[in-house]
Amino acid sequence: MNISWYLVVSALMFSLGAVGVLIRRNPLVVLLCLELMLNAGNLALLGFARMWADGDGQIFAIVVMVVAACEVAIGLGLIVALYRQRLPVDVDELRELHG
Amino acid sequence: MTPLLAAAKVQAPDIDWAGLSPLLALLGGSIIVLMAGLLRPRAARAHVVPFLSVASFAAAIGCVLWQWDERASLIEGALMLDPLTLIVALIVCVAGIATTLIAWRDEAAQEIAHGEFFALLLMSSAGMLVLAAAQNLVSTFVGLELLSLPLYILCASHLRRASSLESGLKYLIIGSVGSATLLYGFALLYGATGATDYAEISAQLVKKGLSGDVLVLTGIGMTIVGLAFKASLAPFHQWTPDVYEGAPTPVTAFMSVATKIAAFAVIIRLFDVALLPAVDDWRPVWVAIAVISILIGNVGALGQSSLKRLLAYSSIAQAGYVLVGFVVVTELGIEAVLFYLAVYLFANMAAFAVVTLRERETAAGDDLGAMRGLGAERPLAALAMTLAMLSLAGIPATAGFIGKFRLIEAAADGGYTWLGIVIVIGSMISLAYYLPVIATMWRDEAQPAPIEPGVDPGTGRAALAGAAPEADVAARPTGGWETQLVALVMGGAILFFGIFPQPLFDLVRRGALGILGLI
Amino acid sequence: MTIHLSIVLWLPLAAGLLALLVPRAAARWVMLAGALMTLAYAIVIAVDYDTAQRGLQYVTDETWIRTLGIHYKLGVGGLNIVLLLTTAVLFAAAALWAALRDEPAERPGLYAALMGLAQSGVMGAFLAQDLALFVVFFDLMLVPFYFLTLVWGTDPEKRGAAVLKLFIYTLVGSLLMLVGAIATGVLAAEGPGSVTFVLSDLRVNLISSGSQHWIFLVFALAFLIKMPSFPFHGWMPDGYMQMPIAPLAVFTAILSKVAAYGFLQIALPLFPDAAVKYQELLLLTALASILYGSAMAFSTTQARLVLGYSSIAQLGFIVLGIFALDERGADGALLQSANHALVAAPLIFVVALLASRAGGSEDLRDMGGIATKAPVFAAVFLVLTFALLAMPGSANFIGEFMILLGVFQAKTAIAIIASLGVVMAAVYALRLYIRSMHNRVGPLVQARELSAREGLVLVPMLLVVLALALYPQFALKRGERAVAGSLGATKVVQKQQDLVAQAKARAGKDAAP
Amino acid sequence: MSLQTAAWLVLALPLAGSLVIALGGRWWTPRVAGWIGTVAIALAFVFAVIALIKLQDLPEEARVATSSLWDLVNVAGVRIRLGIYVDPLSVFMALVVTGVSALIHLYSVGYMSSDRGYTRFFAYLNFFVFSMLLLVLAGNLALLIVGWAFVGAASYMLISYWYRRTTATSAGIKAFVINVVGDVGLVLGTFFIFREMGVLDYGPLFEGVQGAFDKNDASLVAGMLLILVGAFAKSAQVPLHTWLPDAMEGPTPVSSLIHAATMVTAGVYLIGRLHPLLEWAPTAAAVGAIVGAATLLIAGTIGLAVTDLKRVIAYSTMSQIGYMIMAVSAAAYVGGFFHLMTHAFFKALLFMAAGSLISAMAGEQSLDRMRGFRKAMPFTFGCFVVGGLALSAFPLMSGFFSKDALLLEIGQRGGWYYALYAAGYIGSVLTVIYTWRMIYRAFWGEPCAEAAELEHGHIHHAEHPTNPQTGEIEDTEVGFPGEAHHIAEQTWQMRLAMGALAVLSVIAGVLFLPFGITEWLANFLEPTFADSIVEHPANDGLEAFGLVLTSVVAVVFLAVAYRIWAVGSGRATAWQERFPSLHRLFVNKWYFDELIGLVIVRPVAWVGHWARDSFERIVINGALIGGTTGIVRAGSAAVRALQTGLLRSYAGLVVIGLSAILLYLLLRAA
Amino acid sequence: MGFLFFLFAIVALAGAVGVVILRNPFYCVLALVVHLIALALLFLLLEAQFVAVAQVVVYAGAVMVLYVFVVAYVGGGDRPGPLWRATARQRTLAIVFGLAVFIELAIAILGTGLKALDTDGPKVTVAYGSPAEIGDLLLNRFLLPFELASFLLLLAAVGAVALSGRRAGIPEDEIHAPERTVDPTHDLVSSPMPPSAGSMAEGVAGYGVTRPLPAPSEESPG
Repeated sequence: MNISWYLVVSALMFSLGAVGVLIRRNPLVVLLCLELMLNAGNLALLGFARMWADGDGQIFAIVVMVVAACEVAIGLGLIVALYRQRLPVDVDELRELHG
Repeated sequence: MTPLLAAAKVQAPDIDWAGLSPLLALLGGSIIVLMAGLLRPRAARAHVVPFLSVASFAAAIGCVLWQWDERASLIEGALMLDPLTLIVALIVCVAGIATTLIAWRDEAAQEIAHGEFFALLLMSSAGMLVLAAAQNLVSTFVGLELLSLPLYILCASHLRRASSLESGLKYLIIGSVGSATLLYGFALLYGATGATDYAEISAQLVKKGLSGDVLVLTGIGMTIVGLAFKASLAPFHQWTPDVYEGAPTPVTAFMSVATKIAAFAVIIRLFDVALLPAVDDWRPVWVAIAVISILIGNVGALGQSSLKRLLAYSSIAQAGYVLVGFVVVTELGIEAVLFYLAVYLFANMAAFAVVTLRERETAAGDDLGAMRGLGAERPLAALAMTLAMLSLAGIPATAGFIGKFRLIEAAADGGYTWLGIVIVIGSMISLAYYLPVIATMWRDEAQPAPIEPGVDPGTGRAALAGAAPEADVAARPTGGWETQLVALVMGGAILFFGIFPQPLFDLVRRGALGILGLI
Repeated sequence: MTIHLSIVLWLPLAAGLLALLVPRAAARWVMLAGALMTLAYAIVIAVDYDTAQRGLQYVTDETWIRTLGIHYKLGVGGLNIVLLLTTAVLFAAAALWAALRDEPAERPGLYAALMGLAQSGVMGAFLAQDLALFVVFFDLMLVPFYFLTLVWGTDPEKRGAAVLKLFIYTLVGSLLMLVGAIATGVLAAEGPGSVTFVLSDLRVNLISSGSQHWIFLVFALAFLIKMPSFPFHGWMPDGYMQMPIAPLAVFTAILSKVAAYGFLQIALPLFPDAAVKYQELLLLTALASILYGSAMAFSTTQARLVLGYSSIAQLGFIVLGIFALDERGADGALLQSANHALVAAPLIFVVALLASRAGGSEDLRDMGGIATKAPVFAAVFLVLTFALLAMPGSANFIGEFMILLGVFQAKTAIAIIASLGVVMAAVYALRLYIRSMHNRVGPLVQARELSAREGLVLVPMLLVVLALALYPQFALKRGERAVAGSLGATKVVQKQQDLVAQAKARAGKDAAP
Repeated sequence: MSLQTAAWLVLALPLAGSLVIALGGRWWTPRVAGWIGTVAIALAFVFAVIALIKLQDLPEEARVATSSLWDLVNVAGVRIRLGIYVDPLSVFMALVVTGVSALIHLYSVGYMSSDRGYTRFFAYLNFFVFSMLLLVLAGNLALLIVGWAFVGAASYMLISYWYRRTTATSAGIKAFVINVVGDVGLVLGTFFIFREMGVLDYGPLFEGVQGAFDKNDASLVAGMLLILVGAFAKSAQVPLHTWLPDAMEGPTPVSSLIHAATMVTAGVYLIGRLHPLLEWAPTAAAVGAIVGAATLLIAGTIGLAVTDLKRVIAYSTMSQIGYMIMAVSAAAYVGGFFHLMTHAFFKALLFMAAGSLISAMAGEQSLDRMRGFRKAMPFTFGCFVVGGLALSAFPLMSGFFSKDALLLEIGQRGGWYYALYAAGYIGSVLTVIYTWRMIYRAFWGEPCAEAAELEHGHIHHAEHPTNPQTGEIEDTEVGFPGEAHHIAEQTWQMRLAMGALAVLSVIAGVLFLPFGITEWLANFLEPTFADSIVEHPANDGLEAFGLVLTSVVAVVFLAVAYRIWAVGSGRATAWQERFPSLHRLFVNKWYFDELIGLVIVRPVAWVGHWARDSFERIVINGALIGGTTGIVRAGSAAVRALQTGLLRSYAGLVVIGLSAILLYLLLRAA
Repeated sequence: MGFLFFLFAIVALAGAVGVVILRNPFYCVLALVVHLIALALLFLLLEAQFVAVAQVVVYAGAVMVLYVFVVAYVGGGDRPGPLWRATARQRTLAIVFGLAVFIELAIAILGTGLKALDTDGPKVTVAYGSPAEIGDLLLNRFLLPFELASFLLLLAAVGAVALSGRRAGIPEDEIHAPERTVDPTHDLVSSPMPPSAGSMAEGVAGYGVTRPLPAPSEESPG
């Protein structure tokens, strides 16, 4: 299969993730969408790595995976903290800070 | 035993421990601080931990000075030990020490526990070092995350304050969008060139004649967005005011200074080294971002009553100014960027120190009203704040003026004099919000109500019992001498370097060496 | 290489800082001592100044910021010696005023420090022989006035906004000028690393004509705003109304002159092509200032604003003289700078004294009839009024005479229109005098004679005005050579243009048959 | 003592007197101040006489001396010396000025003695004399302008001497401003001349003018016209004369000294002084002569209609100065200056007498209220008659000879100058009528209440002192105008001064009698005007005709006036009803004030108010400041409106920014 | 290969769409798991065996479990009702600009001059993507990122614990203290959170099980 196909898929994933971030109000789901965006990056990396037959991209992908995991962990921690402060788990209601 | 494993044994990477020492000091420090946070006595936690944090930063500074004249590529070319790295390290560590001092008595540190708070601070600083020194995309990305993730936590560290949590979550989500965009940009760059090392990317761009290729340009575009986001440049700035306002003030101080420095270091490295062949393509974008940042930052800060918010917008504008030094792509420009960032450190740290001081002393929180009567009550702190504001506005006899001078000179030298004019137009607008701060301090004798026990100083609402141990004490709260010390030292530095800037120039002079030599 | 100028430059600030440390009661006197010592030092320098010698004297030249190529270069020459002296006199008067009247009641130490900073700033702007240093002082001198107005301004409700407007408005020009100055240094440099801002070097390495144009315009804008000149005077009414008296006196008197001095010291020698090109523009601006300032001055009822608007008109004359691009005009402008400073400051004090006799009101409608019980006051005021309206016999007349003569040589029509300003000056100046001193007693007036303390401030200044009236050549002689030097470059440009025009005409004539 | 020293002393003494009186302030009792002033001027007169003697010692062709103290200006080719220029003309003027001034000072010592501003008055008066002498003796155009402006200032200070009167202060400012207009004209005129010649000193100026300019060169004409504007303003020539009647707000000695005898003749002096230039610009000279002629006619007609005693004399002054201006512009120098001198005597006398009369009326100046003072004030009446006869050129009085000489010299030039000559005689008719109208109305007929009171040896006092112009009650708190009134009959200083002037008014004609009987004055002034390029061909027939005509006019119209105002009543009214529009024109002073108001004052005031009320608000504050801040504010509002606090909108902006940047880069690549 | 690619790609994209559009967060998580597995298969097609395995183990395994727990603890989907007037418009805008980004990326990918993109990639050795090669790279060339990644994990652990774990649960004495409401505008007092949240059922059902959905509130956030 052409590498371009993989990349188009990854681009679509990236855009879907971005749209998700824009339209979802539950931070949990927003985090999931962020995972989508990062995974899109990973797919692109691996596609290019295949194209160049190069290991760098794969390493990069692994690192990204770690990063994604860390982000998720922290994000979930934050959500739990919010929840325990009886704050709404809804990004649209988090707008005490504005202006 | 496969042949591969055998091969792995043979190839042990060469590690220059001396060169890595600043980074190691910070990372090691963070572990030690984390452990010290487990100490039983509360006093030990409250004072030993920050002390250790200061010691770690000091050790890192010591290492930086030790390695001052060195120049080396570390760990298989992952990092570069050069003047730029060292200068950034120095600035970050100074910011770290200042932040530690400001945070010494901070509620947020207590809330999330001292060990964690300061360890995260150290880790974030380490991330900045990595970012500044990174020589390939992978290191850069890891450094960026190492910088960002602790900050997400630190922003939310005042766990019982809704605004703190809100800022943490906002920062995390928007930051991750930025990271993902950056990653995708990196992926495209990697894809186009087949390389992750900066030097190699540059070489490939030239070799393959790719500098105008859509794939590369798209990669560059996404990279710009990701980095602009980290440096809080408009139009990717919107998280900044909210996060700065909501985060605990010491964290805001650190973010506003250190993050920016690291972000600019990586922008310089990435664009002036790896992407230099495509300079004509990306420069207009950065120029536009600079102009938009200057205008939006200054305009947005007008009429803000929250000082932190005001400083947040101001930091957007300041980042715009700094960017002008970068877009000319000259050594002079890089030097101007570094000088300005150093100066910016003084001004912002002084300002945030005073804001923290008043947050703890008055019930007005970070509202402008908290500054009332400061001139009469604490003339020295007021003087420091005044100098900070004047420096940010770029009034002579402050370091900020010299910084702007250098930036404009760089712009003029690089043929972008009109950007110099944009800078001063921004400065003019900025006077309209910096000066009222000064006016409030010196004009009104009446002081805001002192903090009442049991009231949350951030929100003015009743605080949770036990949430703020100081608040339980009936005595009039004080801002802490450490905080005031930071304000005074930084204020003094503003004045000193405003009059005798030469030492600072000598310090940053070599910062640009070797960056642009790779063309 | 001497240290004298550094001493005279920083002495006021040092005294001001000292005043911060001494007990409240002593602070004003420390300020006064500082101002008087500065004055004495300035007089010594002026006496010792060798009028026969060409070029700068007492030069101090140290590298200040090596990286930026900025030198700490000070020097006195024909352009600034008299203005330096004037500055010292005015600040001494302001300090005397504050000390004798126990102004201000609150935080005198801070007041003294700020006044000291202001004086050092103004003197620095006059003494600086480095473009960047000039810009630094030009901006810096404004800062203390911000605080002075902020803390001690007239109306607690309005002063904050007014001074903000003043500060931003005037800095608009200054900051643009900063860009212009830097661009000048960079463009004049032969290569990176050789950037210098020393004026004497920049005068030799002129920048290209194209760059001169915009840089000249930003400099001109900065100077015109600072003066202020029509139509950039929007900050003036509010700022003047809110500023405390002693700072206002020095502000209106001397800060505006820094701008005029800047034209001669910087704009003309460094940007001669542009100066010639924009001569008409500047002349018309000046003309508009004269007419508009005068018209406003005789229609406002606020005594301070009469002086404020009259300053616009007077500064218009000064600009007119400078942009005659003729030695006579520029000589006159330089003289007039000193004259107007020496007249405007005591008049500000007079307005304060009038207000103190009119129930605190500065509205002319509340005044009147003060002269009867205060003949000495009336006499002092009258002499100052005559000086303000450039009555022949005053040095102001000599100044305006030279200015108009210069303009007349260059642009006759403009000189004739500008002379309307002289007539209008008579109207507004006398109106101010008559409506406060003469006519029926105003509703709020409680007339009383000049007290000894008040006289101690006004009379010495009056004597200086009279002395200069008798011997204006004192200032003219010192300025003559330096003014000629300042105009030298523009003269060359004009001559070249004339030659080109002649050649063209000749070519045209040849082509015609 | 050298000539120069004497001249400097003439200049220095009044200045010293002024300073001593002013700085002494309250230490001087009023009398002392008055005497200091008088003595200073008297001494100045003495030194002027010494200067005259010294000057006569010099050979005729070198009868000029200069001296300077220091350079006021000496840069860039401009040199202004603080120097004097002593020649017959300036000495002549100095003599007239100091002489008349001394007498008027003496008069004032008595007249003003109850006024509490006494010391101030004499300080001003001395300062005025100093200024006038500075004007006269100045050695260059710049210094002349200084003196010129100083007399204007002194005039202003003295006009608004009773400064609690709004009428006085506004008259003062009017006088000053019109004088400044003149100053400006003078300055600009000087520029025109300086541009070509590069000098300001008289000597080189007079010698070089023919080399520097072509005859009637446009630039020279322009310059001289502007200088004439200065002369017109100072000498109250149309249309710059409107300040002079208002200047009568000043105390009467001031009117006498400044607004009759000396200052207003400065224009005549100026033209005489600059005659080498003016003769080289005949167009300008013609304009001067025509304006002078117009003024003498216009002022004469107005003098017929006004009823304020001092204003009648003021218009008469204007008219007489019109003669002089006409004369000197037409190169009739000797006649002009001769008339200047005699006019100084008799006009000062008339004003002094009028002052005495006004005192008797307790400050009232309207002729309508005066009647029959002949018996009550014999001395004053006598002086009035002498002055009136001289003014109306009654045969053998000084005014007869001077006016005759003046008109003769004009007539001698022939051509269109005959028109001026005729105008002069028409003016003579008017002069006689308005002079005797005034005298008959005040002194003939039934004594009015005040006169009757005075006949009983008691000077009238109004219950409340009022401003004669507006009738509003005076603000007497300040002590001026003084409570007591002084009339010549009771005050010896006044009598002495008036007596001396009366004698001079009668006999001064001997200095220059027709048909060459005496030519002292002509001989004396000869060195100054020797360089005149205008010919005055002798014309004995014309001379004889003039003498006869002058005499006839004086006698006949004196009688006519007697018929109208002294004998019958109602005849004046009948004339008025017969020519109502003409009467209205004269009463309203040819509407000059209204015209100037319409053309200059109102537009300027409108511009001022427009600037204040509209332009400043709309353009300066609105557009320039408000516009800028408005844009910034709007930007601020927009930025803050975008900052909704909604996370998703922030992310949205990131995506929008991203797509925008990518779009740009893609377009760039394409 | 083509067929497999399309299959996996469609599944992966379907998973992604599911994440974005499914209302219940629990289902979103499940959709993501599907997506991740499909993605791992795509990785395999790209010869990145090690990454593919790591993806399944780390992501679909560990991380998703964490998610499920949190979803269960916190619960809740997008609450209905427009809290912000422009929500609908925002959705349109989001889709428009998301599409724009996609189109731009697609143009970049398809329009590039890089010829290699239109190939299946060069032939690769067996070692490519194998644990050995990965390990070699990680321990040599990418030692620093590798070490730092470990640090990142440490910090994530510390952070997650600090944020959520330190004071386990809400202290009993605070539960009934009404003044603890952080922001009165959130109207939380009237609909208190369940004190014992955390059952899987709750998580799956969102608001549905233990309490009814709160009525769309009229509150208008400042």
